[in-house]
Amino acid sequence: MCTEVPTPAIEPVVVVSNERVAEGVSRIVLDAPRTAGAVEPGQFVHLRISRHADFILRRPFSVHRARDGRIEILYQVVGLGTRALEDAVRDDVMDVIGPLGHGWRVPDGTKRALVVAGGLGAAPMGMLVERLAERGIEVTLAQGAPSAGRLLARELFDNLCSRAIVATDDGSAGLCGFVTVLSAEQLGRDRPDVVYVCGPEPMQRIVADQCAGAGVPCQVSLERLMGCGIGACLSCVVTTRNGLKRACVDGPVFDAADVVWDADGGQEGGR
Amino acid sequence: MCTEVPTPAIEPVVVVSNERVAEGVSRIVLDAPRTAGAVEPGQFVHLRISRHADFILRRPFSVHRARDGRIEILYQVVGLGTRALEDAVRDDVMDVIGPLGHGWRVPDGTKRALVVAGGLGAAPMGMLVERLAERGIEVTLAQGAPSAGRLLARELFDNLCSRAIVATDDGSAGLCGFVTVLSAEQLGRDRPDVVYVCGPEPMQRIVADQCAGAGVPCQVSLERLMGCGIGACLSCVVTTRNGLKRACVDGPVFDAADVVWDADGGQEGGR
Amino acid sequence: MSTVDMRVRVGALELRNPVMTASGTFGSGREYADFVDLSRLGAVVTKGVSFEPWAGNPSPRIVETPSGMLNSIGLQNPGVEAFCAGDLPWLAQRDVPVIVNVVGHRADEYAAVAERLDSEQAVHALEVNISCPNVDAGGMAFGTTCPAAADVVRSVRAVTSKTLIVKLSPNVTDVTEIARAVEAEGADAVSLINTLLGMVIDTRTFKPVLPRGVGGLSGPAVRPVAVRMVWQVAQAVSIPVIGMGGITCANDAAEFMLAGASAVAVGTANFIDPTTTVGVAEGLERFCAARGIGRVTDLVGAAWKKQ
Amino acid sequence: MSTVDMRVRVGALELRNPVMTASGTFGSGREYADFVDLSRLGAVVTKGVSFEPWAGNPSPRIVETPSGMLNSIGLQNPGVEAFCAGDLPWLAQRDVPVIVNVVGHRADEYAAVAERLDSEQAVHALEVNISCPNVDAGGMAFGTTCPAAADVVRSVRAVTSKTLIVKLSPNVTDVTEIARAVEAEGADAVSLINTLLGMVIDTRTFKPVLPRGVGGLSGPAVRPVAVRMVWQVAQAVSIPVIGMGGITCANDAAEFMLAGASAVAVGTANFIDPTTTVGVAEGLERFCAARGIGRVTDLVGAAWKKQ
Ligand SMILES: Cc1cc2nc3c(=O)[nH]c(=O)nc-3n(C[C@H](O)[C@H](O)[C@H](O)COP(=O)(O)OP(=O)(O)OC[C@H]3O[C@@H](n4cnc5c(N)ncnc54)[C@H](O)[C@@H]3O)c2cc1C
Ligand SMILES: Cc1cc2nc3c(=O)[nH]c(=O)nc-3n(C[C@H](O)[C@H](O)[C@H](O)COP(=O)(O)OP(=O)(O)OC[C@H]3O[C@@H](n4cnc5c(N)ncnc54)[C@H](O)[C@@H]3O)c2cc1C
Ligand SMILES: Cc1cc2nc3c(=O)[nH]c(=O)nc-3n(C[C@H](O)[C@H](O)[C@H](O)COP(=O)(O)O)c2cc1C
Ligand SMILES: Cc1cc2nc3c(=O)[nH]c(=O)nc-3n(C[C@H](O)[C@H](O)[C@H](O)COP(=O)(O)O)c2cc1C
Ligand code: FES
Ligand code: FES
Repeated sequence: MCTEVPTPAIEPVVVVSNERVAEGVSRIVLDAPRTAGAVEPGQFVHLRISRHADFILRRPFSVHRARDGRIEILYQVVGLGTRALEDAVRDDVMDVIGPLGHGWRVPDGTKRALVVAGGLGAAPMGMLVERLAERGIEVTLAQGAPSAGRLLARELFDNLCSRAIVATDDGSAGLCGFVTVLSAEQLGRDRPDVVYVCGPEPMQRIVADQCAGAGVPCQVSLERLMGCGIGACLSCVVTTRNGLKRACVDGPVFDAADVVWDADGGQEGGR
Repeated sequence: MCTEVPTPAIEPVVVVSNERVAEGVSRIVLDAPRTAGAVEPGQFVHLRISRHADFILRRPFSVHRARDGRIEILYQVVGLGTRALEDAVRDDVMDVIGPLGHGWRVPDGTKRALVVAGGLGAAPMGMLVERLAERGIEVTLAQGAPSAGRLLARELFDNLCSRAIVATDDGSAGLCGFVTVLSAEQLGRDRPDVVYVCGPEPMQRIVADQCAGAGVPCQVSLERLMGCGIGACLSCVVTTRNGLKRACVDGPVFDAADVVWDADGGQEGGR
Repeated sequence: MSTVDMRVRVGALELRNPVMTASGTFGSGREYADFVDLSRLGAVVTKGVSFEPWAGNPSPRIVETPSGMLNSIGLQNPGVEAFCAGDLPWLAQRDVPVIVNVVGHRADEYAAVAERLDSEQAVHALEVNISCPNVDAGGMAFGTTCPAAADVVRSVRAVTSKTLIVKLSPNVTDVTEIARAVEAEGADAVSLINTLLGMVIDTRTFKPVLPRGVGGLSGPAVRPVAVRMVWQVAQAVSIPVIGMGGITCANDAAEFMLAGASAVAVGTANFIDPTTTVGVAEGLERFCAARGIGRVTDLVGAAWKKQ
Repeated sequence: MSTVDMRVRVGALELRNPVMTASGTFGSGREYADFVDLSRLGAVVTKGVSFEPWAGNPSPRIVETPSGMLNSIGLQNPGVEAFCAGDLPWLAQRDVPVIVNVVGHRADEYAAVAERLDSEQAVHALEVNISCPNVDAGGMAFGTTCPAAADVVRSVRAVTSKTLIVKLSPNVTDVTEIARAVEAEGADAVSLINTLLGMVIDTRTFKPVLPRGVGGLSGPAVRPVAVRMVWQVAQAVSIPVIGMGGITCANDAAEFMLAGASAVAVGTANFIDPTTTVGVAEGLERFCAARGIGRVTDLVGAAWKKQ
């Protein structure tokens, strides 16, 4: 998927609903026919939360699901923008630029996929799991969260994955521990053709290393602070073996093997 | 009235209603028990229109009426703040500092008063006319506006004034011309004990001159851009025969005889 | 109560907490007495006081800008005698250190005000304002070159033994140079930033909104510039730095202290919420308590000091 | 169509309207092609181009501030050869003048880039950036003293006959002094402002958010400072001034032109609404039409020019 990138556009959107779905996480549904029709799994929208104007930049959010002319975003309240987003109510008008970025790729001949999601890393996995299931690919999901109350999109994943295993930091659901324990087990047991990872960067890195060790192709979805979202400002760079890449247009999904971890941007001093 | 100035305070307020009442003018009703109970005619509130945050300063508005724990403001949309105010809906929360300033004074022994209001100048006259009527003072109102559709608070004034005469620029109601023609006639005909004026500053000045000529005491309510609203920042100065005064605490109502028109602030260069 | 030691030192002055008022935004303190218990502040800084009365600038004197405002008050004040007869006795009754902001058109005028105030017990410190952009003579002109800044500070230092704070202008290429120059002349502390020189033009009248054209920019908009300058100056001098510029909450104040400020001042934010100062003081205490920081002074310069 | 003559001149260049893009905020123009018909702009100004490739600064590279943002991109770019091989041919196909922003660590590096570009027909003008606050060597260091600024401009002027614009830093005591110095060396125009030096400290980590500490402040927050500097510089030099800093709409652009700018550039606002540039160009035309102004150049300096 995502070989042909659909042209991004600015689309006015209307809030359909906005509600808590887990501890500290909400889901907002936006009426956005153009974006919903064009978006591919792993892409994102650059959202302008316009009624609150003491911040001025847009905020990037993965499209969790898209259907019936609507897009769903799962978001966690971490600062000014997401706090404002939480205040949005039905019929509020905002706008998005989207769909943006390169999403998940499904290598030819894939039969079995492992999806590893930590916390909000479940957000870009909704459409992915749907797409994989559509194509008859067998999906194992390894999901982690601080506690049972923070596991996202359980229903969707349970319905579409052949297997969904969970880990929580406090043991309130599944394994007590990190999701990287589950991913290691899965890689060992049931060799997938491809691994998809999203979550906190250290976790992504561990899974990437596990995959490299197991010789399984791995894709990661990286978050960077974004200015323009369309490739112009160079605020979102990711260091890769092929040089600096922009998360907003060259990513957010990268081949894990290409990523040079912990080395973003140039040298001090800009030389 | 207003010899004892009630202590101002910050009061959270809730929007009860907000609607158009004339061309380009709306009325917002705020639940504000403390302010409503303390405010005197001619005083104002310093309003923080909090849901919209790309402007940061408060905006001053006269209290048009106060009853049942609520205050009414009549406002015209002229810029950022008033545009945001227009978007407010029932149950929105804001806050006011109030009541602020020195309002209208009723000289001892007043039997007949002339109230002259141009355009939005009707806003601070609501409580005044109520108070005068309560005290059995005979009130003549001379009201001006660009057109009939912009005459404010007609019902209130018709009910409480012995006489209410109007002038419109386009002749769509009453005299075709300026309200200053009416005030001149009234001063000649039916000598009032006191004249209260609010409206555009040039109009206030003409009426003040008419009163000076007729030897009738005149009070004017002056608008200045306000920072603090409580006397600290010196952004709202009015030049008087007794030096620079602050519209927010020494006014907004001044004796017209004290005002030195067209001379606000110091000399260039601050020397 | 809390176990956080909130006291800070500025010269010979010990403040009960680091939160002061920014000159010109808090009147003489009296105007805020309905909203703020002054004894809960680190210090009250008065508006600028000159030797003779000053009339200030023509109206309008303020205009709002994105996340900020321009002012062109022009240091209107009744002169030092009227100040000593009026506001000062009132302030002397409050349980709070009083810092008087001193202005002049020439170095000797600054000195004359300082000399007059030196004898007033109720005055705890002087803040010499060499950075007001809203007057033609004096003000910022003194704050933008080292010799002129040094000259004013020397004149004032000669006539007062009170704690001497010098208020610096941000409208310079290198603020550390000016800071070092005034430190060398015996300043006990520096405060920064005063306002940035700005302008708004009215697109209906085609003229600047403010009669003098330019005004001073303050408020949250300038905070990043102010934090940067505090960071630079705190590493360049060994006297305490008082940080200000766009502080609205305890978090903003903490940012300034981490950058190297020993104390902070709240200005424009008072206009929006007149209780901001106490809110910042209380919030700063909670900020420390939540992080197990025993003394607020531990924050000072933590962003650059080696552990 | 409209009867407003929107053309303006900048050196030898005639622009179809006064609205340009601000360097570094519009990529090479290509990134915005989905949103903007480039032929409706006065000019496209590219991001900074150096002689060798530059890697730019570590992440994070931006942080939001009240009504603005700090950036610390650090002029990441593939170098002038790659630029001439990649972006330039693409731009040459669009019907819009191309202005290349030129950067260097030393005066001879600036000159080397200028010399290389001088032979490129597709390049209509050079904007010499002596004001980037995000590099250690070069950048702003050149823009804050007259001799250093003059030195760079002299070197570049010697190797190019193209229209030469010099981009000035706002981080100076007297911007008119620098403007006059570069005018004297043969600059055909000046553009201002580049970003104000600022800092944000993270109160959770106690460290500056940007790895280099400081970054450049842009966006509506800086507009009053930018308008003031344009007003000052336009009266101090006789070459055209290109005004920028916080422009979000036609009204903002008009403010800069009234202050004395012959053309304007839109920067940070592109990130919020990628169509801002065309909106400003169209709005400016309506602004003039509504006031019966026949030529947009009639706005230039109207706030201070004698009628
Ligand atoms: C491609 C992409 C997809 C994303 N998808 C989602 C999603 O589906 N759901 C979701 O909740 N969030 C998602 N994010 C992150 C989301 O953009 C940020 O949480 C949001 O911008 C924070 O805005 P704020 O104003 O609330 O926080 P701010 O006030 O801007 O910042 C609060 C804190 O969060 C940090 N922060 C903000 N944005 C990021 C970021 N992108 N990466 C790392 N740290 C950051 C800041 O440095 C700061 O410390 C995505 C980010 C990217 C780049
Ligand atoms: C004591 C007092 C009582 C007031 N009572 C009322 C009232 O009852 N109803 C009402 O509609 N308005 C009243 N006003 C005026 C009201 O405060 C302004 O219209 C309002 O602040 C404009 O805010 P804004 O953000 O919409 O406009 P801005 O964007 O701030 O300004 C828009 C334009 O209006 C001008 N302007 C703004 N405020 C004033 C002012 N105070 N005087 C003169 N010009 C100004 C500005 O210079 C600018 O040109 C009163 C003002 C004062 C000082
Ligand atoms: C209305 C107003 C008046 C001011 N008057 C003075 C003054 O008299 N003396 C002085 O040193 N600074 C004066 N200042 C500057 C402030 O003290 C402070 O340095 C500046 O506003 C930055 O802080 P802030 O952003 O918190 O307001 C004034 C500022 C404002 C807004
Ligand atoms: C992300 C970013 C990158 C920038 N890169 C450059 C650059 O390469 N060269 C340059 O001269 N100015 C650069 N600037 C400065 C802008 O061109 C402009 O001068 C400044 O941002 C003020 O305008 P604004 O407020 O409209 O953004 C950059 C600004 C931003 C925000
Ligand atoms: S966010 Fe601007 S280049 Fe990626
Ligand atoms: S508004 Fe501050 S003194 Fe009147």
